[in-house]
Formats: sequence, C-alpha cells, structure tokens
Amino acid sequence: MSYSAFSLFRHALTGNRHWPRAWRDPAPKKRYQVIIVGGGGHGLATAYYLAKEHGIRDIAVLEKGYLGGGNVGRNTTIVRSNYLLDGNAPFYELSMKLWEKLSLELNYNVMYSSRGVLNLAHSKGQFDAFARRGNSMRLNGIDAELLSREEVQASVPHLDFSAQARFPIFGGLCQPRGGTARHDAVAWGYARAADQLGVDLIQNCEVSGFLRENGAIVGVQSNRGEIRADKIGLAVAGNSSVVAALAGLERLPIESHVLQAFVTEAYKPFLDTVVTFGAGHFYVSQSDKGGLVFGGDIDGYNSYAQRGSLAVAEDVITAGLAIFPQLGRLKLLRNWGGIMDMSMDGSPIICKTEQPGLYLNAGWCYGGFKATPASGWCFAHTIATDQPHPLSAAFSLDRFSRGYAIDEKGVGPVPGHH
Amino acid sequence: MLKSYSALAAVPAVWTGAAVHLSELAGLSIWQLDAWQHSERQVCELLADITGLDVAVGASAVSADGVRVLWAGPARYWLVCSEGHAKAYALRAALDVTHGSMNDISDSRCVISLRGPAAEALLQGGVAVDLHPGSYAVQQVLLTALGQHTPITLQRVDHEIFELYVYRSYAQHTLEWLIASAEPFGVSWQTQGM
Amino acid sequence: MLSIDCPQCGPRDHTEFSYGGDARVQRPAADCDDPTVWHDYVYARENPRGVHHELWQHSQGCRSWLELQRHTVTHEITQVRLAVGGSVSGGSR
Amino acid sequence: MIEQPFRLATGGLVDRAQAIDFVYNGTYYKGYQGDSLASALLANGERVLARSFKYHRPRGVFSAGPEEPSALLTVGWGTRREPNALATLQPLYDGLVASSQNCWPSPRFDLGAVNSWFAPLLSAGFYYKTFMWPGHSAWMRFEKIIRKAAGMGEASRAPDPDIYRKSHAFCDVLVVGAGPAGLMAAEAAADTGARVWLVDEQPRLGGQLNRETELIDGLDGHDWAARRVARLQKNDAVTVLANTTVFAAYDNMSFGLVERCGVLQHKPETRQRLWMLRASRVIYATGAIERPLLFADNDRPGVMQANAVRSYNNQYGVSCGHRTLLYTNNDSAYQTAVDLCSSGQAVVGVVDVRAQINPDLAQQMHELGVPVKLATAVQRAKGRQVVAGAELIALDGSGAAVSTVDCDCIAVSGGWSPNVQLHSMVAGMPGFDADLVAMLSRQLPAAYQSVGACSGSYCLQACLEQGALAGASAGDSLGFSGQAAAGFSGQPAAVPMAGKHTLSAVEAFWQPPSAKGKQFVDLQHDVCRSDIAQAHSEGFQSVEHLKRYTTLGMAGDQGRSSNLNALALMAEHRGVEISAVGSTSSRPPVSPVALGVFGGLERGQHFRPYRRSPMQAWHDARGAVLQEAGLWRRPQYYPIGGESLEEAYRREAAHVRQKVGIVDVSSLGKIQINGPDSAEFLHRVYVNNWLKLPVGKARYGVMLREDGMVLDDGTTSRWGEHDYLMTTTTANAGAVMLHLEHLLQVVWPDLRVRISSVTEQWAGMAVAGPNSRELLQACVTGLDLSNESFPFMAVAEAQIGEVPVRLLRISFSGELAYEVYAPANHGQSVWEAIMRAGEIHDIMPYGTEALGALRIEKGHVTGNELDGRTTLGDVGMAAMANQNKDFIGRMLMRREGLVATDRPVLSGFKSVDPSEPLQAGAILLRGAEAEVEAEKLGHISSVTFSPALGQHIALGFLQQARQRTGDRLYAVYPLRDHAVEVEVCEPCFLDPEGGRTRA
Ligand SMILES: Cc1cc2nc3c(=O)[nH]c(=O)nc-3n(C[C@H](O)[C@H](O)[C@H](O)COP(=O)(O)OP(=O)(O)OC[C@H]3O[C@@H](n4cnc5c(N)ncnc54)[C@H](O)[C@@H]3O)c2cc1C
Ligand SMILES: NC(=O)c1ccc[n+]([C@@H]2O[C@H](COP(=O)([O-])OP(=O)(O)OC[C@H]3O[C@@H](n4cnc5c(N)ncnc54)[C@H](O)[C@@H]3O)[C@@H](O)[C@H]2O)c1
Ligand SMILES: Cc1cc2nc3c(=O)[nH]c(=O)nc-3n(C[C@H](O)[C@H](O)[C@H](O)COP(=O)(O)O)c2cc1C
Ligand SMILES: [Zn+2]
Repeated sequence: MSYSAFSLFRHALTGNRHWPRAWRDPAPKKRYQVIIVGGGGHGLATAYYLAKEHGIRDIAVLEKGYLGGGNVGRNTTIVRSNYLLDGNAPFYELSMKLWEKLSLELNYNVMYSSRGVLNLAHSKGQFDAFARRGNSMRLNGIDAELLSREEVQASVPHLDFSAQARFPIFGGLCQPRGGTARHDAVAWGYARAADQLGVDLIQNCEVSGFLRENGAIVGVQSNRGEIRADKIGLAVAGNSSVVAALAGLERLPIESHVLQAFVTEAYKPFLDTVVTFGAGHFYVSQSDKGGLVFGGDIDGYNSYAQRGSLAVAEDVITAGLAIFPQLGRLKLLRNWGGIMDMSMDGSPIICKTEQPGLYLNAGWCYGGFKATPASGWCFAHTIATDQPHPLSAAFSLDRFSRGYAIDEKGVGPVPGHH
Repeated sequence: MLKSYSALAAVPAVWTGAAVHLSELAGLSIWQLDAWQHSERQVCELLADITGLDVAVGASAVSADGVRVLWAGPARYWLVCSEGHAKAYALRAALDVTHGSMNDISDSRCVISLRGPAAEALLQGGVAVDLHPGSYAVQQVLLTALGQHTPITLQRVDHEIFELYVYRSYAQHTLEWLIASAEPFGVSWQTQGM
Repeated sequence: MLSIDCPQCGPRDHTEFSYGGDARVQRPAADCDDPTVWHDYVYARENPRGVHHELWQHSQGCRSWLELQRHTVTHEITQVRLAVGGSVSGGSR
Repeated sequence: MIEQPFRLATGGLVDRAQAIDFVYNGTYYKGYQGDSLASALLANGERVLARSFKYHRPRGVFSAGPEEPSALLTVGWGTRREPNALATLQPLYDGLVASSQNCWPSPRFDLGAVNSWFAPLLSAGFYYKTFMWPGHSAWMRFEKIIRKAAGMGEASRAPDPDIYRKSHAFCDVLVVGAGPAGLMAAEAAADTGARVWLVDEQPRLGGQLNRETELIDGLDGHDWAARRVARLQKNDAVTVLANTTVFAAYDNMSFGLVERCGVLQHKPETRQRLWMLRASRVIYATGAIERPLLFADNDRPGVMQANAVRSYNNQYGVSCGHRTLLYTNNDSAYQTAVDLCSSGQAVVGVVDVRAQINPDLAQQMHELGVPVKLATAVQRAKGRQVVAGAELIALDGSGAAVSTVDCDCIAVSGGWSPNVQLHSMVAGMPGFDADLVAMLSRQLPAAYQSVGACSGSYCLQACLEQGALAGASAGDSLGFSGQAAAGFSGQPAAVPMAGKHTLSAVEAFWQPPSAKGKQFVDLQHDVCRSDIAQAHSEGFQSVEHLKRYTTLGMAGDQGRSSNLNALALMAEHRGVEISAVGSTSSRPPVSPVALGVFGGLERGQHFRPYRRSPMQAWHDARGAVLQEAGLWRRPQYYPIGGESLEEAYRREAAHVRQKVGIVDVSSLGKIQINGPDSAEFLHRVYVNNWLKLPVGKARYGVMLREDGMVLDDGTTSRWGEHDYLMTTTTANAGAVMLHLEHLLQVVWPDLRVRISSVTEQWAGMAVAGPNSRELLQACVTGLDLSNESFPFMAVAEAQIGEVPVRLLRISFSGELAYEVYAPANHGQSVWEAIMRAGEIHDIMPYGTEALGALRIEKGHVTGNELDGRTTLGDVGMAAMANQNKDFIGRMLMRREGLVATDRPVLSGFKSVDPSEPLQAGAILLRGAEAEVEAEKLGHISSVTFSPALGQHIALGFLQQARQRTGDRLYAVYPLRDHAVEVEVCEPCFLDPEGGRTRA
C-alpha cells in the first residue's frame, strides 16, 4: 500500500485501526542469494538497491536487535557533502543527490531538510582551509558558500558575536543543500521499500559465525540457525571488527569508539541551520519537534558500550555555550552513545574482501548517516557486479598498504583523532 | 640586572573576604633533576647529601629551611629553593652526568599560594582528585589538572595551605579562574609590588 | 567515567590521560624491511569486544605511558602497569 | 475574591505566618513559605495551567514531584526566564513570576486547540506518510509551517546572565534520596565513620514522610525526618544536599549531581552547581512513583495521582477538589481517602477494579462513610475544561449500565513504579516483577544497593530496616569500624518503630474499557492508547520501535508515569507477557538539567585558557592586533596610526629586509633533551643525520609520523655533551612531546634520554635584518657575534643586561637573524633592552603576518603546507632523509602512493599582474573557468605581498611543478568567482643561495 495524504485521510476515518504492517516479519529461509548482516541504514539501503537496481530479490537482512537500533537510530542526523579530497567528494555528492529524491523514491517521508550546514572559522588559517575545501567542492559540482563574519551573523544571528567570545567568529563555510534528515525514517523507509521488493528483514537474528566450504564463505551461523547465501555483505558499523574476525578477517584498520549525542527539551524553533564549531568540537541543529540535537568529540577509547562519560558531556556542552551563550537555561533531556567504527584515515571501506563471498562495508566514523544512500548504492553495486563502484573505488582495504589513505583531517593513523 | 616581570602583574587586587588568600610566591628557584632508568637511587642519595633532607626514592615531598624537594614524575624531582641558593649550585656541580641531568626551570612555572579555610573547597572545584585530608596529606604533591585544560603541580603545605605550580603562560587565566571560583567564599588577592 | 589507577600517582580520572590504542602492536626491528610487517604495525588493530590491552599516557600527571587491561563493554579495568619496556605502538601520538 | 480558596483552614507543613506574593499569567497571587508553585496555584483554584504538546488540550497539575508531565510553566522573566519548569518541583518564593506556555491567548482559551479537530490525522507517525509532494523540496515547504507549531517554552535570545559552578566531590557512601530508607541508610553509614553524602531533589527532606501520616517512634513522620536531618547535618563527615538531583550514574561509580542552589531567587548568586561525585558505595533510596490508570479523557485537569492529592492535602494544606473520587487497583489510594476525610474533605467514593479487598480497608471506609465500588472502573472523565464527573462501568461482566458520579477531582492509583532509572544506567535493564506489577532492578553489582520503595518495599518499617542495614554494610565493607560513632555496637543501627501496616496488594489492570474519547498514555507527548494499537498493527512492536514510532516516553518526564502502561498494552496486543516485551533504556539525565551547569565558569573569555607570552603586556601596550594560535594569541601586526593589516605587514616585512625587526616566538614548542643517548635518539626521530652535531651548533630537522607523513620540523641545538634543545612549531608542540615520550618510554626504553617541555621557561624572540648583528652586539655581553666566531647555525650562551640568554643564529626570515631565548620572567625586559639598543638602528616589532611574508619569500613551509598529508618529497626535501638508518617513518614513506610522481609538490607562484593579490585556498587549473570536473593541478597554500619583489607571491602545491616552472596557470577561487593568472616559479623567491642569512 502506498502512503499518501489520501491514505492518511482514509485511515483517519476508521480510527487508524487498519494500517497494514510497514514490513513483514518473516522467518529466515534456509538460503538466500545474498545476505546482508546488519539492519542499520547501510544494510537496509544495500538490500533495497540490490533489489531495485540489480534485480536481486532473494535477499535477507539479518539484524541482531531491532531494525534501525544501531547508529542510524542514534545519530545527530547531519547530512552534507562538503568534503575536500577527491576520494570522498564525488561519493558524498552522489549521496546528496540520492537524498534529494529519497522520500519520493521510498514513498516515505525521510524529512530530508536542506537547511544548510554552516562550519564556523575562527582564524584566517582556518578560513583559508575552508576556502580550499569550498573551492574544491565547487569544482566537483558541489554547492558551497564562503561567508564573512557579517554574513554568518546575518544567517545565524544568535551566535556570540560579542567581545566576550573566546574564539571570535572569523567567517564560515556553508553548504546550503546540506541539512538533516529524520534518522528513524531513513531506516524505516528503506526497510519498508526493501520489504516491498521481497527482501526478508529478519530481526533478533545475531550472526555468530560463518559457514565455509572450499575456502569460500557460504553462509552464516546465527541464533536463528544456519542461513546460507552465495554472497554475504557486512554492514555492521561499530561491530565491524568483531563480525569480520568471525569470518577470518583479523585486525581490521578500525577501532570502535563511543560517540555521544544529546537532545534538549523542545523549545520554539530559533535555529534553522546546522552549525558546527570546529574549534570546540560541537555541532547542533534544532529538530522539527523543537529539541536541540547536538554532539561533539568521541569519548576517546575503545568501547562497545553505548554509554559515555560526564567529562565529554561537560566538554561538548561547554563548547556549545561558547558559541550560543543563551543556551544556558535550556535543559538537557537525554544523552546517549553509539559505537563508531573509527578507521585509520577517517574514511570508509567498501570492498570485496580476500575471503571469497564476503564483502565489507565499514569504517564510517561519525559520518556514515549522510552516506547511507550512496553507501547502499555502491555496496550493492560491488556485491552484484564483483567490481568496485567507480565512486567508491578509493575506499578499498588495501589503500593503506599502497599509501592511498584518504585523510581529510590530516591526523594520520590514529582512529580516535579523526 | 634587568627587571623581572610577574606573570600575574595584570590581575588587580581583590578583597571580598578572608576565606581564601591568594598570593604569588615570587623569587623561587625550581631545579628539575632527572635520573636515568637505573640511577634514581644515586640521584636521591646525592639530593639527600647536599640538601640534608631525607630524600627517599619516590618520596612525595620533603622540606626544611626553605629548601624543598618535590616529586615531579617518575625518576624526576624538583629542588625548590630561594633564588641563587648555594645548595642548588652545589648539587649541579656534584651531579654526575652518567646519573642524571639538572635544569633550571624556575621561570616556567608561576607559584600561587592559597591559604584559608576555603582553599580546599576552592581547589576541589577544578581538581578531580580527592583533596580531603584523609586522602591528601600535608606535604604531598599531586601532578594533576585544574579543569580539563590546565596541568598543574599542587602541594599541600599545611592543612589549609596549598601551593600551586602552574605553567607561566596559563598563570593569569588560572588566577582569574581561582578568583571567580572563590567568590562565594570570599577571597583576597594581593598583587606583588612589582 | 573511568578511574585509572596510575602506578605512580594513584587513582585518577581518565580525563587526565591521553589514549594510545592497542598495546599489542610491536614496532618491527630496525632492520626489518618487510612492508606487510610495517603495514600491520601501523594499521592493523586488535579491537575486541572484551578485554583490551591498551596504552594510555598520564599526560596531565606524571606523563608515564601505561598499559591497561580494560573490558570494552563493562569498562572495568583489571590491570594497570607501566608500559616501559613493554609493547609498542605506531602512528603519531 | 477569596484568597486561596482551596487552602485548607489548617494543616500542612507550610508556614502560614509567611505569606508569599507571586505572579501567574500577569495576576498577583498569594501562597505560603513551603509551597511549591503547583501547590500555590492549586490553593488559588488555578487548575488549567497549560496546553498539551500536540492537541493543545487543557492540562493541569497531575503529580507532586519530578514525574510531572503536564504542569510545565515558564518561570522568571527576561533573560532569566526558564522555559518548561516543573511547577511541582519549583519552590515558591517572593516575587516569583510564572506564565503558561504553548497556548495563545491563554491556557483556558487557546486557539491552538483547533489541532484537536485534526487529531485523527495526527496519529502516530503521520508525518512519515505525507508531506512528500509536490516536488522534491515539498518537505522544506511543509517543514516551515510545522516548525511554527513545534516546541513548548520559548528560549531567551540573550545570553544567560546567571552563574553556574562546578565541583568535584568524593565520598565513601552516596545515599540517593532522603525518604525514610535513605535517612536511615545515611545515618547508619555515618555511624560507621564513613564519609557520607545524602542527596534529595526535593526542597524538603523526608520523601514520603512529608506526604504520609504514619508515626515513627511515636513522632509524626516529617518531624522524625527533620530530627534525623538535623543530626546528620551536625556530623562533619556527612554532606546533606536538598534541591539536588543525582541525574546520572556513570562508570566506575561516578555520578552527576545538579544542585539547584538558586531555586529560591529570581537572581541568585549562583544558580546551580554541578557536582561530579565519585563514591565507593552507593545506596539508592529513590522511592517510587504512582502510575495512573487509563480511561477516556484522563488528561482533564483534576485527574491526579492519588498520592499527589494526598501530598497536597498533607504537606501543603491544599485541597485538590471539593468532591474527590478515588480510583485504584491497589490499597495505597485508601490512605488518601483516610487523609482527605480527616481534613474534612468530601470523598465521593472509591472505585476499585478489584473484586475483593482487605476487609479492614472496607471497614475503615465504611466508618468514614466513603462508598466503595468494587469491580468497577472509571470509563471516562466528564467535563470540558476540568473534571466535572466520572462515568463508571462495572467490571463484573454483569453488563451493568454506566453510572455517573459528580466529582471535580479524580485521584488515581494504578500501582507504584520504583524509580530505577539510576540503577539501570550501569546495572542494565530492569525486569518485570509480576507480583509487584512493576519494573525492578534486581541484580546490582556489590557496590550498589537499593533500599526502600525503589527496591519494591512499600512498607515503612521495611524501608527503615533496609536502610539501616544497607548503610551499615556499606560502611563495613569499606573497612569502617564504627569507632567514629559513639555507641556503635557493630550491629546495624537501632531501627525505629513505625506502625505496622499490610503491604499494598495490587492487581494488574491494563485494559480499561473503551469509551468515546482519547485515553492518554503519555500525557506530555499526547500519545494515546489508539497510537499504541496503531503502532502494533503497523509492526512497530518492539518496545524501541513503539517508543520511536509514537514518541512515547520521549518527553521531559521520559515516560516515568506512562511507560509501563504502554508496555502492558503492547504485551496484550502481541499476546505475550510484559516481561517478554522488555523496556526501553534509561539514559542520563534522570530529569532535565540546565545546560549552563555543565559549562560552569568556563564561559565567554574563560571558555579555554588564554596562554600569554611573557611579552604579552608589551604587545598589548603597543596596540598589537592579536591573532588566535591555538590557546595563544600572537601579535599579527603592530599598526601605526590607522594602518590596515595590509599596510602594516608590508611596512614591517620591508623593514626587516632593510633594517631590523623583532618578533615574539615564545609560543614555539621547546623541548629539553638530556642524556648520553640523546644524539642517537634524535637520529632515530629525525629523517636526517644527528650523530655528529657538535656542541654549539644547531641543525634543521624534519620528523615524520610512522606512516611516512611529515609530523613537524624545527631546529635542534646542542648546548653540552648531553644537552640539546629542540624547537617545534606552535601548533604541534603538544603532539611532538607526546610522540617523543611514547618513543622513549614504550618503543626504546633502553635509551638513556630524558626530555621535558621547557616551552614556558624561555621567552623567545627573533631579531632579524641586516642590522641585527650590530644591534645585538651592542647589548649582548660575553659573546663575539662576528661571522667568524658566531657563524650561521652557531649557538651560544651570553648575557643581555646581566640576564643569561641563549643565542641561536638561525633564520626563518632568510635574513641575517638571531633567536634570543631569555628566562621567561625576564623576557619582557630583555625585549625592551633590545628595543632600546635598537632605537638607533630603527628597530621595529613585527607580527606573524610579516613573519609569514618573509618566510613565503624564502619558500619556508609551515602548518599551511605541512597539513598532515604532506611527504618529505612533497616539500622538496626527499634528499634530506638518510635511508641508511632506521628512523620513524622510514618504511611507510616508501609506499607507492607516497612516492607517486603525480603528487602535487611545493612550488612558488607569482601573479602575472604583479599587483593582483592571490588567495590561499585557490585551486590551480589550466584555464580561468571554474568548470566542474576541470582537472585540479594543485592549490595555493600561503600568500603574501612580497615587499622585496614588489609583487604578490604564493606558495602552493602543483603536480609536476618542476617541469612547469615558467608556465602560466590560473589560481581559481570559485567561491568568489575569481581567478588569477599565475606564473609557476621555484618556491624560494629570494636569495636562494642564502647569502643574506650567512652574511
Ligand atoms: C552519536 C552519533 C552521532 C552521529 N552523527 C552523525 C551525523 O551527524 N551525520 C552522519 O552522517 N553520521 C553520523 N553518525 C554516524 C552514522 O550514524 C553511522 O556512521 C551510520 O549510521 C553507520 O551505518 P549504519 O546505519 O549501517 O549502522 P548501524 O545503524 O549501526 O547498523 C549496524 C547494524 O548491525 C547490527 N549488527 C551488529 N552486529 C551484528 C551481528 N553480529 N549480527 C547481526 N546484526 C549485527 C547492529 O545491531 C546494527 O543495527 C553518528 C553516529 C553516532 C553514534
Ligand atoms: N502504601 C504504599 O503502597 C506505598 C507505596 C510506595 C511507597 N510508600 C511509602 O513511601 C516511603 C518509601 O520510602 P523511601 O525512602 O523508599 O522513598 P521516598 O519516596 O520516601 O523517598 C525517596 C526520595 O528520593 C528522592 N529522589 C528520587 N530520585 C532522586 C534523584 N535522582 N536524586 C535525588 N533525589 C531523588 C525523592 O525526592 C524522595 O525524597 C515509605 O514511607 C513507604 O511506606 C508506600
Ligand atoms: C535526532 C534524535 C532526536 C532525539 N530526540 C529525542 C527526544 O526528543 N526525546 C528522547 O527521549 N529521546 C530522543 N532521542 C534519543 C532516543 O531516545 C535514544 O536515546 C537514542 O535513539 C539511542 O537509543 P537508546 O537510548 O535506546 O540506546 C533522539 C535521538 C535522535 C537520534
Ligand atoms: Zn601518573
């Protein structure tokens, strides 16, 4: 059934009692053509594009918990493609283009809101670095605007432009098409659309091992039994090292770290742009419900517990107050954590692995939400064709040994610093 | 000799009460002694010999007659004394380079004294280590931080007296922070007449 | 918040420390010319869900590098020792 | 008008001698000392206080505590107003100003209420199903409209003027909650001699004792509590805090507490304080809250928790209605009936869903003349704005007709929910206990204990006993013997006696009869029973999906009073046990916390330390314009008159080349290196050779990261056999120090080398220009500065005005230059001495901008070029590396990608029109057009006007740069629609042989 204003109206008349399931709840079959491990944004998008673009319908997505309960359901929802490096920019721009029509494509309102992403610069040096990025974006066909201090003030008047500011605002780089999307809706939208194309979405199904025949991976073991497949794609984000190790891919170039996110109570909207404050590790947007959704730096040590420490909360909020001193009286409503798959250069991995039959999608750090559509698109391509998609070819696993790391921040092989 | 400037000269005097007195301890010499991995004992013996203090390996702090030896990290000690103190030069002359090294770092730190009944509570506002006398005894040295961004060396000189060694470039910020934090208690800060 | 019992300084808040990652990687010998060994040293990491051997530096304290055994789910720290003479790690820190 | 018409003539713990004036929605009211804002409003007969989030339905006070979902008001005015304040937790003070939110023009008559006409369309998840058309940006247009309706309170636009403070704290035993269980626990723990913290979020300690009428040791409960509190407060080892919420439990027994110290003033000295507490043991005594029962229109003002009605009666002396109906599935509501009767209130009846109750209770009600209807449910609340009656329906299956009761207050008890939010943050999920009909955290680690109502013990005597036992055992387990407390016997503290009463029998009752009208499960988010049914039918059946799809439990109260009802409904739909449904996770904070308190004093200019150079005062006095450099602020230029940056730096740079200038370089990192193996260490750290650097000499070095990228560069000088001084860039000082310590302690522990940061010890200044030698010779003593005795790269100790200084003949500007390092306390006077000596040479201070101009002319690289992705080869220094030794980065710098010939390498650029400025961040293209997909050949990293060349120049990176020397390209800047034609040249524009430096 298709969602529309009409269907809403029709169901309203019958007390909303007869809405059909958004997706089926099938029992796993014995075998599939393709298994995707991980029912987060990337896993679901991959399944959807495999079915939609590559005509493969015999697919299962195995999710150990509930669909969308991983990072896709707990991120700060910022969508952008303001990347400097050529390995990254066209890929994220593909994502952007897919975002722009995603609601219609999925018949699900993912609330992609291109309200602009504004990065603040606090020195000439930072401004010049932004300019290089913005110029490069423009040459890659990506929208970017360089703002002077006055232009920043005109666009977000509530920032601290007083003499009190410890790091006065020098200017900023804005990507007007950047913005936010509704985290849950992205997972549910892909899930529902994939389900309608025949994909089996199997929840509460944790992969605990891999089946192997003649050196090739031919299936998985799970708490819901053995499930076989010709091809298996991993899209388990923060759990990548653990699941990959089960398949014999030891010691990935990844550390798992906690990143915290925060939301305040709901207030009448006063911030209609995404603002990021690099000097203090802080980024914020105001949701359509009125809550300020914000985040900062990772906690900084390997962890698989989705909880962080008070010190980071203190640090992130303090940075927020430094640019928005009027936030002091607003109240924090909830604060949670997610597990980041922090890679050695801060860039992702989408590739076929050395294990025949096994494909890897990992290393998204704290930027994988915006990548969801493109990641699904390219990973589906890789799985279906056994060839890297041209736009994700740079995200190979061997780039480290070959010396082609894609290090946007320039901090080197220290996952926690990206 | 050219004039010496205090890092705290720009902070105006304050008097809102007497629960904490803040002042700068100017004119101190700080000598840093570093031993190599296996020569810490020799360095401590030498320190003990020349200062007449009972400097045991790893001892937190010992002092007498205006000379103080503070623990400053693994196999690292500070000799703190008045400027130009003869013992410092004697020590420098006597230190065998195969045992360790000695550097004058007097100007790298600004030393702020905090005294008064509220000194402990004031510091606890920024120090994430238990300062209760039951866990932080008189004489003991702490290498820690004030807030999340300012590294400090702290010594409890007496029950209600603390000495805080802070990097010179952070000193003014730190003093301003101390004064602002101490407001609810009542604080005094006297600039040195320099 | 973690509390790390520095062998030099006693229990301290983890905010006084800098993280150094996997403690099990070993810098190859000075004469090693095998690129895979070097690649693994710099890029391959243990990332267990369970006990992790990891380096921390008490950077806002005594500046010692420590090796911890810490559980990555419970965050419980079961061992802390000086990293001196122990394993090594790569990258810039 | 009668003053406080709903205030009882007597009773309550408020101080009737102290009347308090306050303002609500522009009108003056009176209340008493000890009132909460909610109790004072109720006393004044104000029942409709707010409008609901989605449907704008009228709402009033529901509870008497932090679980309040409805009575959210804006408190205070101007920049000090606090949106979404809980009226139930806000103590009344003189001059308090409160107003309603989310309604216009008033809560009683709110135009937003039209939303409720569209209610069927606003069902769970409706926004996911629409607003997608027409066109791709349809949502953007709808969003604008939807955002107008978002939010509850309005935030101030001006900075928060209040002060917040933070402090660390430590204790042996933390007791959370000061009800009977917590008070006993604190006392028993204190008696062992432990350091104890006792914390409660209410202004008045005592918990339920302030609301109940039970006697303890013959005393009124609240009186007993007050005495216990007084005794605890006398003990130096005990810290007692009221108005303080433990809002989170973190790893390793650390806790976040917020003390609302300013809650009694509009303009307090300190508004709130954050306590970052570490405890060795914790005892949770957080109590329990009462759940509602569902029925149609159960959100009408006048529908309240039974315990809240009791609390307003007993603690505040306020009547919640003239005719109260009790509705319950357990015994505790009967206590409310008893208390209302004893204060002369009309109780129109008790409606109990159970078919049978304890005969004693029945007898008691009979004596009080309160009719009890068993096996009956309330099906609907009547009344348009506030409760005006209740429709009852028999549950005995008899099909008995619906009857109506006249009442203006329905006091509801659906059983109790233990407050286990803190428990669950570290100990994991609570589980459903079918006997207690509640979620409980049963398995806690040894250091955590849970006592009293939060552990499911609802009997007062049991609460007291558990508290005493827990306190004593916590102290014991930490090795406190109890010596500190006189009379401690080694036994648990003597437990006072409270009247025995039977445990509250409760019967699960989740599926109320359906009736016309909305049944609100989550009052704050307007989530109804029908939304849960819809979520189920759409497959959002796991608790987490239910929560996210309906937004149940996601408001400020985090569903404290609603979650279990919702889980039960879902369990019913799914046909499973509640325990199989699970529960959502509990996260910090337990109740919302002002952001300001996390910042404390680290606001405005004190957000981060400002590191000052030893010469900062001089720069300030001289009117230098400062530039951010990490935590430092460095002089960017010293304007004369009304000079612009442009004019000033050109003047300064030109002056250095012609005469002499001085620049502050104190922020450079300086690392003291000592020990017999220092040379070997440097040899391994830097790419070049270090084994043969003689004493008295400096050398330039580059260090790599292990991945082969440049980490930092600088000079290191040798001052003695075992004595070196390394300099690093300002930006990398910390990173290099960490890197070196790691190498020494972990990788090469056998090297006998000690390093320490001496950045702060030395004030650094560079004196540069053709006149620098003459100038310095005039003020330096103890050193012959002639080229022969002190050549380029020589270093030596000397004095300036008797101050011992270090001189290094090194040059960043490419001029004859010296760096002078003076002990920091004498930095400014040495600087001043040089200025004085320089007067006849026309010395001029110069800032970082001129420094930049000079180094760009020389092709020297800085952070703009060394951005962490640069190899040695990229900056033309590949030959510097000695491949015959091991050094950091040796192997990985050889990787294919790092030696690829198409890597852009350092190059110089001149604008073809010499007067045309260049811009950093421009991209190098073949053509002037910023065409998408044009081949990017490189970029511009640093630009300046070169006074020496009389033209604009730049450094940057370019593919095949050396083959392109002399070529013309375009530096394109699409962000400003700008392109400049440039000529490729060598990166060193001036004096490539270095004659000036060596002069
Ligand atoms: C706090 C936070 C803020 C963030 N902010 C942003 C942002 O603003 N913008 C942005 O672009 N990105 C952001 N991110 C990053 C982004 O959320 C992630 O990179 C992205 O969601 C990861 O891809 P995913 O959706 O597939 O991951 P997930 O949703 O984590 O999906 C992985 C799934 O795999 C499942 N799984 C794991 N192991 C197994 C197993 N053995 N068997 C079966 N299933 C398994 C997990 O349960 C999970 O559901 C943020 C992340 C966090 C945590
Ligand atoms: N009759 C019944 O069915 C029934 C049911 C439940 C409770 N009770 C009664 O309630 C009492 C229970 O005693 P108790 O001591 O366990 O609980 P309590 O409710 O008396 O006290 C709990 C205290 O903890 C405080 N608190 C809760 N969370 C907090 C936090 N995060 N930070 C700071 N403070 C917090 C509350 O403000 C409250 O004062 C007994 O008198 C018992 O008889 C009776
Ligand atoms: C963008 C965004 C907005 C959120 N807004 C709210 C909110 O308004 N109220 C709330 O209780 N939680 C909110 N959450 C947090 C969720 O309740 C939940 O904590 C988070 O998804 C992580 O799941 P977990 O806490 O169950 O681990 C929000 C989460 C996200 C990602
Ligand atoms: Zn330490």
